[in-house]
Amino acid sequence: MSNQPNPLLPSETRLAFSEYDIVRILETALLTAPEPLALSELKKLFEGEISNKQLQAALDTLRTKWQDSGIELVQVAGGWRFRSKPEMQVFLDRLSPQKPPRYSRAVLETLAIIAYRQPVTRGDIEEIRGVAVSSNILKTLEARGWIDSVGQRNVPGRPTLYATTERFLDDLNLQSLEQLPPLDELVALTESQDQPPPSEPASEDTTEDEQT
Amino acid sequence: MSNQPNPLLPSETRLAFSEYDIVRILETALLTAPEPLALSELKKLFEGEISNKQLQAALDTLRTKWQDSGIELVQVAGGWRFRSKPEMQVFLDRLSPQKPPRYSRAVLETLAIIAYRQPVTRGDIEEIRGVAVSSNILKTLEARGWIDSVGQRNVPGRPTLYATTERFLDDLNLQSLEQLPPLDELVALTESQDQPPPSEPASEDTTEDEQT
Amino acid sequence: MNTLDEALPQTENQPIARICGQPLLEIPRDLYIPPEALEVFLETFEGPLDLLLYLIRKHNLDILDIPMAQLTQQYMTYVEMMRADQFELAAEYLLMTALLIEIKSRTLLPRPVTEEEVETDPRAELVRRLLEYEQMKKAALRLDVLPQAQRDFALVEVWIDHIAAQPLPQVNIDDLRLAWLALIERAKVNRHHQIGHEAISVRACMSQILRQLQSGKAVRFDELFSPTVSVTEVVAYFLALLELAKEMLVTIDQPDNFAVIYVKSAQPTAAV
Repeated sequence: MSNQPNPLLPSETRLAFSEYDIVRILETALLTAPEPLALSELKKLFEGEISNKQLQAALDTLRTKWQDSGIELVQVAGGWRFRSKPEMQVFLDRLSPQKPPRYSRAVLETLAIIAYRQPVTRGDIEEIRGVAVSSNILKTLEARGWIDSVGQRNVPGRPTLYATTERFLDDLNLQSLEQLPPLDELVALTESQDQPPPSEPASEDTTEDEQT
Repeated sequence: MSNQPNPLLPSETRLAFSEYDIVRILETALLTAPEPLALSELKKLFEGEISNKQLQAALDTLRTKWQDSGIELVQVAGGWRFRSKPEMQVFLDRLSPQKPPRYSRAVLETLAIIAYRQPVTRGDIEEIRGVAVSSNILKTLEARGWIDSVGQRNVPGRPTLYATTERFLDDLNLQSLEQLPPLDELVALTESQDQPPPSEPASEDTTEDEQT
Repeated sequence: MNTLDEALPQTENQPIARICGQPLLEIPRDLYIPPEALEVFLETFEGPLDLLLYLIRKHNLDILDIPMAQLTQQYMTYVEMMRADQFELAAEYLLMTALLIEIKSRTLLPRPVTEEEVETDPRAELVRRLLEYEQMKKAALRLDVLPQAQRDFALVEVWIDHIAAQPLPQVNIDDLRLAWLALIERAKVNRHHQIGHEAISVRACMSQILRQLQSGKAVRFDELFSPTVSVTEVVAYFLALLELAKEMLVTIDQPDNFAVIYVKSAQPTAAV
């Protein structure tokens, strides 16, 4: 039923793909892929019969093609993928009124510590938060695919080291950890007591700003 | 950060959705929905502020818009959904390469016999292969549209005569049966090349046989 | 950028709890907390550091120069109240009490004037922890604001119609060649059966003719030959016809000399 010669497949004569076909194939692959597709994977679509330049040009074409629609082509840590624009969410929410639950502060703080201080052990997290970290919190984040264990610290008890995953970046539409919101600078604390720190205006700033 | 008035949302004045917005919202919802969307659900996107006629027109527009691409808008039992066109499968498979299925040796030999000796009965095939031919093998080849029965031999039992079809030629990219490698050549090839009886692979094969 | 009200986790208009049906919009300004609210209050904080930060920010204390007496007293008031109401208090809160008292007592001690080394402020470690915690607390809020897949945007995943496009095994000429070679090998080994060197075209024509005769009706001999075929094909068709007759697959009739020749399938009716 589908065994006619496929006009899209270059024949044995190894015709190059036309730009039109490249865009069409890329588009289909990106629209159907369950995960972001890295450039190396996109090249597989053409069995290598495509240059990086052609690929990049086609991606640009695709991005432009979609820019006025409700979905957009974005680059995240795992590669390229389509997503709906956030402004469309209000409509999509009408289809499935139950929104995913918001994470508790405990989960969010744990996630932040892992994201910014990785790799960290549970002990490290507890030290920063000042309270015990329930294993439910870590399980929640692991189940979401946002953190995983990347090894064990070489100390007694060999505690597990956690780090964020590529999926975490992908789900936040980020390409790398550098794109996370920057941390507030910690003021120079311990030296501060004797001489006023050289970074006085800065430290003043921080303290002032926090007041409510 | 996302509390600007959304230009897509009709304001309190209850402006109707423009056709452009309807298409845009429908497209986004259909591309992101994990399941087909029924008309009643599609209406929910607009909180009822859309007539059936408008909806149908927008779906027609969408279908036309996509018809030349690698995916298509189709109506299935559960409603409307986008899906990849079958002709794109060959590319998508390159991303998650499953081994292409292969016919067993039994199927291939049966096919070869039918191709070269047609029209032949099952008995003919068994005589040449030296083993029984399961009806599954013949059914597999018939289901593929590569062989069919062209009559019955006028002997007791009136066994069915099988021949290859035009489809078989098409699928193998042949214009006619003459383009199959000539038998003489094959026989000459085997006669010249070997003396050591290659009984081993052959006998091995007959046991593995009949799966399809 | 730092204008967020960090002291409390809740957004302004969202009640942190309902007590006797009344929404509790913020932690009470003074230290008095209705007992019903205490548990809620406790749950509002993520731990002693969080509570301390709240107290510091709430009372405009300088985090780099914490008045230990004041802070310790306030902290202990909360903790004592909670204990009095027999809430199960996380051990961390009590531990923090001990730490605060220790720091306070150390700050009260007279500083050894002759000390050569600069003595570190006993509060330094607490301040470091408070700042570090605050830093992460804010980072968590900012992370939560980032658009998130499934919550703030959807991912596109168009259905792949695997069933319609189910891959079928591919066969090429080489497969057939190899299959045939294997057969020949076996034939040579098993018996000295000679596989005929028959021209394929004749066999193909035999199939073709049988198809044409499948209806069971007699077909005019000349109709079996398409007018466009080449001479060799005509020969092949003729040989095929003879072969079919020999194999008793067709009957050939010619009612009279030079009359039209009819070919008919030898089978009653080809109801296959």
